[in-house]
This record gives sequence, C-alpha cells and structure tokens, in this order.
Amino acid sequence: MKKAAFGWLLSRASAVVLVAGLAVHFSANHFGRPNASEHGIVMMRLAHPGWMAFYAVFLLAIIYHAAYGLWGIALEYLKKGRVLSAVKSALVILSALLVIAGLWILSDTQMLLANPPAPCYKCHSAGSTAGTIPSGRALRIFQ
Amino acid sequence: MDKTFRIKRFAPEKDNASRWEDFSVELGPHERLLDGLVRIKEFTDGSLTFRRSCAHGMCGSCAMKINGRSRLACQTLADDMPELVIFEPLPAFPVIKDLVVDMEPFFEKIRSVMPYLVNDEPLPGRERPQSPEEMEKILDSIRCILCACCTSSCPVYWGDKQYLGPAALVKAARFVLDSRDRGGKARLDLVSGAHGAARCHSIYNCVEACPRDIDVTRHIAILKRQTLKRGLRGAR
Amino acid sequence: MVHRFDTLVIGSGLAGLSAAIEASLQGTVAVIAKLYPTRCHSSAAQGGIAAALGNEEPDSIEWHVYDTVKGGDYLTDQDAAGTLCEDAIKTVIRLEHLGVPFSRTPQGKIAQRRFGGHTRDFGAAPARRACYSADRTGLAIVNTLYEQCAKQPVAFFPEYHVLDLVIEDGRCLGAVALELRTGEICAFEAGATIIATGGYGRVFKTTSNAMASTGDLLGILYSKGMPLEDMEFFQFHPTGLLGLGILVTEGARGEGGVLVNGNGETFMEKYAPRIKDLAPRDMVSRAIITEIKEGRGIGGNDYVYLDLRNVPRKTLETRLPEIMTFSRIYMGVDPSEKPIPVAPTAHYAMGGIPTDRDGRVLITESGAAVEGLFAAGECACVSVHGANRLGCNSLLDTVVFGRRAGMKAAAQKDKSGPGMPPGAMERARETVSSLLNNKGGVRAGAIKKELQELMMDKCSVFRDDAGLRAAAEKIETIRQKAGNISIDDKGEKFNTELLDAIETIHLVNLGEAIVHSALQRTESRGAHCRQDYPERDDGNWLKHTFIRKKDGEIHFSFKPVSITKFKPEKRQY
Amino acid sequence: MRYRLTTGFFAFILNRLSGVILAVFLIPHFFSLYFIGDAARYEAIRGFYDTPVMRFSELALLGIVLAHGLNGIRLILLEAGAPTRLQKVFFWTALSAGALILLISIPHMMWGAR
Repeated sequence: MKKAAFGWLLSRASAVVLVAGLAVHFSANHFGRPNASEHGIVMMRLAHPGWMAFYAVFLLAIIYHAAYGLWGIALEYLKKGRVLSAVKSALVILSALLVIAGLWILSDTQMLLANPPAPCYKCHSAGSTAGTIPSGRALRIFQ
Repeated sequence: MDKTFRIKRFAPEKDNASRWEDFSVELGPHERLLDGLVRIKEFTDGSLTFRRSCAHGMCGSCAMKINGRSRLACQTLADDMPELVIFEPLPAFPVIKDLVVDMEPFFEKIRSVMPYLVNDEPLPGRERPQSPEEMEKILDSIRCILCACCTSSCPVYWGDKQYLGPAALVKAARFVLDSRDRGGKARLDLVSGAHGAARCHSIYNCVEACPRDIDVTRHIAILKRQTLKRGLRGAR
Repeated sequence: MVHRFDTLVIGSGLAGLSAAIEASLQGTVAVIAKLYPTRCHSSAAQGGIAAALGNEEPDSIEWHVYDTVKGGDYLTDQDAAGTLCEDAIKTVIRLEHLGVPFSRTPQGKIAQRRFGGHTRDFGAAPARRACYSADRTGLAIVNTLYEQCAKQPVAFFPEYHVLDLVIEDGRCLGAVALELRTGEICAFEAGATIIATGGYGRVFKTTSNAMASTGDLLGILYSKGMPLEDMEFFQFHPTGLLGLGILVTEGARGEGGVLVNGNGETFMEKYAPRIKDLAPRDMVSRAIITEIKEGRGIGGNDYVYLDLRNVPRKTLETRLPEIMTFSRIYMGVDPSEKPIPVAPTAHYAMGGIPTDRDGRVLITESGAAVEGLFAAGECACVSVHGANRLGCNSLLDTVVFGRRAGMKAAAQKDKSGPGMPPGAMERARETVSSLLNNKGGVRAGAIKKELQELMMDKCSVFRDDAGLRAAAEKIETIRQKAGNISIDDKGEKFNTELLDAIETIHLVNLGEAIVHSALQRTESRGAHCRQDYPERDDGNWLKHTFIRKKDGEIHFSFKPVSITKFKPEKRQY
Repeated sequence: MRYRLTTGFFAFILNRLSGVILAVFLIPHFFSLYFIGDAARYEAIRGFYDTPVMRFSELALLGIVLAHGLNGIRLILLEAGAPTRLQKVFFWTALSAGALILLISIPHMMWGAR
C-alpha cells in the first residue's frame, strides 16, 4: 500500500481515537467534578497509570492528526518545490517538539508524584477544601 | 419568454482580460439554454464561441458555469431558469475563448489512471460471463460522458491542480468494480497517491454538478476502502 | 506544419476509433476530428448492436442477412450484408473482451432484445438480436474504444477541421486541416487516409443528428467531382421527441411500447399486421405521417403518442433509463404515467461515399478505387443498408467496416506516396481568408435555416415530382446566396463561426445531391417514397445511384446491386 | 460570479478553518501545561484562564472542537459507506448536536467551578 494511503488511514484512525479521547479529556478536566482542573485533583488523577497510557496515546493521536491535516492543506495549495519541502520539515520538527514536550509534561507529573516537595503552600495556605497531594497509599500504587 | 443572457466574453486576440456582455433572447417552452446561445450566435453576434454537438445531454461538449454552477447548457431548460442567466466558462480550466476552456488537463487526468480493462487471461471463445448483479456494480460509473462538470465544481481541484479529480476517480472505480478486470492492484496504486482519492473531502459538489446523476463521491469512497482492503492484505 | 503518419483517420466516432485501434497494430496512426473523441454522435446511439449470438433464443446469421436485405428493400448488396452479419458475432464478442459493459442475461451472457425489422425464420416473428447496454449502447462502446486508444499508440488531434483532401492522379496523399485552437493550417501526410465522419442529418430541420454531423468530407469529395452513392435514401426515425428530434429508441417498442393515434388506436396493425410496431423504420415513419395527414394525429396536430404505460416500470428503469430521463427533462412527461409525443425525425444516411467491402473509396461504378483512400461507418455506402437501415445495424456497420478499413489501410504504409504538394495548403488558406474577408452580409445561420426547412418540407418522408423540382430550384438560389456568407468573428483562434460557414456550404452541396438523386429515382423503395410513383420498380430501378457534379453539371450513373441469395420479393411484415 | 456555496462546501470550509485553529491552539495548550510540575506556577496560569474573557474563549474553543469533531464523524461515516443522500442530514445533525452540547455547557464553562 502506498505511503499516502497509509497516512490517510492513520489520519482516520487517529480521528476516531481523538473523538473518544476528547470526550474523556474534556469531561475529566472540565466537567467531571468541581475544580476539576485544580492542581491537586489533577495530580491525584494522574497518579493512576491508566491515565498515563491514555495521555501517551492521546498525545500521539492529536499531534499526528494535526500534522496530517496541516500537511494536507500544504499539499493542496503549494506546488511541489522548496516551499513545500520546507513546510514538510517544519511540520515534522514542530510535531517532534510537541511530542517531546507532551512526554516531558507527563514525566514531570510522575516525578512530582514520586517525590512530593515541601507541603504545597497553595494547597495548605489557601485552606482550600480541595484534596491535597495524594497520601502515601496512592503513591505506593504508583511505585 | 424573454431572457437576458449575461455572458463572460474573452477574445484571445483582442482582450487581455474577460468582459461581460448582455444579450436578450426569446425562448419558447421546452427550449434549452443552448438553443438561446445558438440563436445569439446565428442571428446576433457571430463571434460568440462555445462548444456544442448533440444538444441532449449525451456528449458533454456544452459544459459551462451557469448561474454559479457547472452544468450542461443543453440540459437546462429556459423555463427552469430566472430571467437573468449568467454564463461563464467552466471553472478551474484555462480559458481559450469566451465559454471554451482547454480540456487537455482534464483528459490527461483520465488517461493517467489506467482507464481500460486489464485482463490478460486467455480470451474465451464467447463473451466473458458477468452476472446482472456484477454488471449492476458498474451501472453508475459507465454512464460518465467526461463532460468535466464534476472536476470543475470541486473546491479541492480549484486549489490543487495536481489532484486527479472526481472524473478520473470515477473512471478508475468503473474498472476496479468491473468483475472482469484484473488490474485492480496497479490501478489502486495510481489513485492512492498524495493527490489521489485521499484528497477528496466529501464535499459532494461533484454529485450536485453531474448532469448524468452519477453518485461520484460514493465511487471515490469505494476507492478509499478498496485501497485499504487490498493494501492491508499486503499482496503487492 | 506537416505531420507524417502511416495511417490518418478523419473522425473519432466508432468507425474512426475501430479503424485507429486496428491500424495502430501495424504502424503509426493519427486521428483528427472536429470534436473530442467521446463527444462523437456515435455515443448518442441507444438501441443496440445486432449480432446473431442467439443468447436469448435461437438465431442464425442467414436470418440476419435476410432481414438486412429485406429491410433495405432489396437494394442492399447481399455480399456486403453477408460480411456484416458474419463478422457480427466475433465483433460483438471482441467488443465485450475489450470491456464493453453489455447488459446481461441471468446466465451471464450478453442480453439481447427485439428490434425493428429483425425476425427469425425469414420474417416469421420478431427476433431478439439486439445486444444492448441499457439504452446507451453507443456510449458504452465509444467509451470502451476510446479507453483502448489510451492503451494503443494512437495520436489524437481533437478540434482539427479538415478543409481538403489531397488527391493527386488517383492517389490520396493526406489531408489539410485547420487547427481550431490556433487557427493554423496544417497538413497530414499519410500512406492511407480513412474517412469516418459520420452522417449529415443536419441537412434537415428536425434531426436526431448532432450539430457536428454535417458531412464535411462528403461535401469535399462532391466538390472534387467524385461520386456519391444512393444519396436519395435518408432514413426518418419514427419516434423522435416532438420538435426536439431527440430519439426514443426503437428498443422502447422492443420492450412493448406501442404507437397510438388521435383516436387512441394502435394503428400499426393496419400497416404491418404481423410485427406491428416492430416494422422497419421507413414503414413506421410512413404510417405515422399517413395517420397525421389523414387527420388522426393527436388532437389533429402533427404528432402521435408512444405509449409505454403497459411496460413494467422496473423494465423502463433498468432497460430504458435514458428515455425516462429525456422524457422527464425535455417534455416533462413520465413515460410510465403519460404517453410521449413523438414524430418522425431525420436520422440516418444510407447513402454516402461509395466503397467496397474493405472500405476502399470507389471512383467508378465498375469498382476502380482511389489509392490510399478509405471510408467506413455512416459516411460510407458499401452498401449494407440499401434503401433502409435496420436498427442496430449501424453500430455494427461502424465497428465491422471500421476495423476492416483500418486493417487494409495500415497495410498501405510501405507504399508511401510522393510528399504533400505545397499548393494544397495554399488553396486551403485561400478558402479560409476569402470566407473571413467576404463582405456579402449574409449570415450562415440564415442560409442553414432556409436549407433545413426546405429539405424538411419538400424532401423528407413523402416526396413528389413537383415538390422536388421546386426544391432543386430553391437550392440553386440558396447556393448563390451562400456565396455571400460573411463572418463577424475575424479572429484566428477558435473561430467557430468560420466553421459554421464551411459546414453550411457543405450542407447546401449535400442537399443538392439528395434532392437531385430523389428527383431522378422515379419509384418508391425503402426510405425513398414518391407519392407520384408509389410502387417499387425492380425492373428499372434495382440499382445504386451514383451522382457526380462536374463543372456545374450533375451526372448520374448506376451500379448493379449484388444479389447472391435472396431474390427481390414484395416487402410484407 | 462566485461558485454556489453548497452544504458540503460549507462543511469543508468549516472543517478546514476549525482544524487550523485547533492545531494552532495546541501550542499555547502545551505551554500552559508546561509548569504542571510546579503547583504554584500551574495555579497561577489556571487563574489567568479564570477571567470571563478567557472563559468565553475556552467556550468558543469547545464550540470549534465540537464543530471539527462532529463534522469529522460525518466524514468518516460517509467514507465508511453511508449513503450519499444522508450527507446533508449528517452535517446538520452534527451542527445541531454541537450547538446543543455547547449550550448545555455554557453555565459550567462560564460560571462553574473549574
């Protein structure tokens, strides 16, 4: 099968992943519960390895889908030549950077969960009713 | 009833840009827009230039943009059109003169998809069997008259002249779906490149433009699925 | 600009494409035509292509030959009809192998249906002999042959208009054409030239023929003093949509449709008791005109009804989809609910360029041929159709004789003649510039309109001496006026008004040939029906007409009909 | 004279514009997550998004996501073989479903505890 056809297949596959993924991502971050995007709650959620797998896949899907879409537009409006190949390399580099950034963010959360800093002044000082950094028990699951 | 034809004119020798020109023409019931164009050319302005031949929607010569839509002038009745009818050359093709465009780019795309039956098996003494059900599958795509209304109406083709275009893809699908054809693999490779079936974004302008009521986009979707099915099976 | 090919084909309809494919097996081929290949009028053919395959009921080649001869009112050259019907079977099978999408029987064979004049047992009952692809058989075959040309080394030159043939002492060296796009005159040298330019129905006002069917090459040969054969025989198809001339294929009657007059009677029983509505076209057209003349047209007007309401809707939709579309778009009528208004319409030219069975263009009745010049299809007169063509024999004629001409023409390639004389292109340039600069003030459209109405009025289904004489005089005045045709469009590029003028002049010549041929044939035979000579006169007139024009004088000579198997007898259906 | 705007063409333009906007949005989205490791900076950025203007732009972004996503579902269904006569129905269904979801989410997106 031709590269272009395989690329097209991936774009549709990633689209399906994104439709489901976005529903989950949005509900978890915006609608799931009050103050869902608060740091503590987010960290508590990310402690569960399931989310790590979800976000790894979700990350690759969104970056690939976005790159494929932009590349399609470039292919259609730019003639074969220097500009088009420049756009191609730009898209490849940008996607790589975003993937790395995404993975960095994911690993960042795990490092924080593995060794929490001094009590988080925000969570305590603000006296917010929100949960604190997950207790040792949650961490053990992680380790 | 009296009609005003607003026609986009361009004479290669004199003009460097196109210009509009209005004609008023008398058309009876059941008369076609083409009859109006012929009447203007024969009795008002002999220099008005357009292609035409069969005058009943079977040859595809008189494809042009009428009131903002690619269609056949001979298949559009005067009764169905408003008082003002705007004629422009077919979109997305180089204009040669008045309503005549260069069709070579269109036919090149058709020729580039192996548009012929491929079957190197030994020829049987009689006709190759094909059931009515098998023939049913190609009943839609064999009706194409290559008038280019679809390709000229496709926004993707407007932007990307390398795109094969709906007409060439229907011609390819006609053979991919023909139970007698053995060239499926090679032909699917020709239409699954960067500017092939993948460029179709299900806009359906082609289906609305086709004077032969062919379900063009469905055929392109079939090519997409066939490419996957035969591609995933891995057989080169 | 001079192009050089082994074989030159003029016209890209079925005959031209068949010849080109065959010739490309032996050498280089160029196809020049006024239109793009798939725009040819062959793609408007609906009914089918006749062959005694016997897929639906027993059939035989001999029955097919008999029907072709009897259909042609015994003017058909029986040896040529034999070739046509024998080649038919392998030709249709070969077309299927090339990819033609024929409609199929449940057993997967090519489906066949009844058609006008095709019978079994020498006229006993209608026979299923028409192989079809719904009601667009022409389009199906044209698309397939054009696709095959993408596979073979055939060079296409669409939108080139042939201005002249170059014939030097009995040998054709090629053609001179105008490239529409640039207005440039160019020459095509070739070992052999095949004319396949189709019919000339545009001579008549109401015609099924495309606007490009103007018989240009016949006009060129006629103006060179070369003979044209059987020009008086022009077929009027009985069922054309009223006023538009768009055909409703005979296949509709083959599927059970019937003709109905103003009193609601299915009147064909009176004229052809046995096969009624499936009688040959000349008979059905005469029947309709007679009904109209005797005041039994629909509401007293000049048309009758084709009633398809008793044909099951599913059959209409699967076997006659185009008819359903035409009726709905152009007449606003759904054939399964209301009858379709139809009237005879000029359809097919039995006459044309005289050729032998291999397509060689003849210059004398005794068979002397122009070297290197061939003709095939409707423009040629072999003659396999005689005085009246049977439906589905024309598609067959184009493919069978197109291929034979292509085979014989390509064999000429080693005998390349002398180069193209410069004078040839010069003469063509003069005709073009004289037309462009003519100050006559007469519009080609007006001339064409006057000619078409005259022919429709005086020289169509029913003819008589007085009418034809008046027509002959009128045509002479039209010819004088045609000398003053002037053109608005002085541009070089894509000047279609110039082409209309050239075509109009050809049409006037052909009109003259038809009228004079009809005038001198004092009998009624096939499509040529004289009210003053209603009987067929085999004694005096069992012969082909050759008409020539030399220095303004019209001469007639005759060629005997080749009769091998079937003795002429009274034509009853 | 412009070519007639058809439903399919409108869907195509909508899909393409929304796609580009979302792709562009990805970059700020990653930036705002970059400080997930530092709770204080993360909360600061979260506060930045907590103003009515930013909440409204997030709502608009949700609308764009819905438009692109639901129209994308239309494309996949059609390419998978859904009949052509449904193409317009799919579009209007997608558009109205998106609008509905957007309406329902306004209270939470604008004034809810995020």
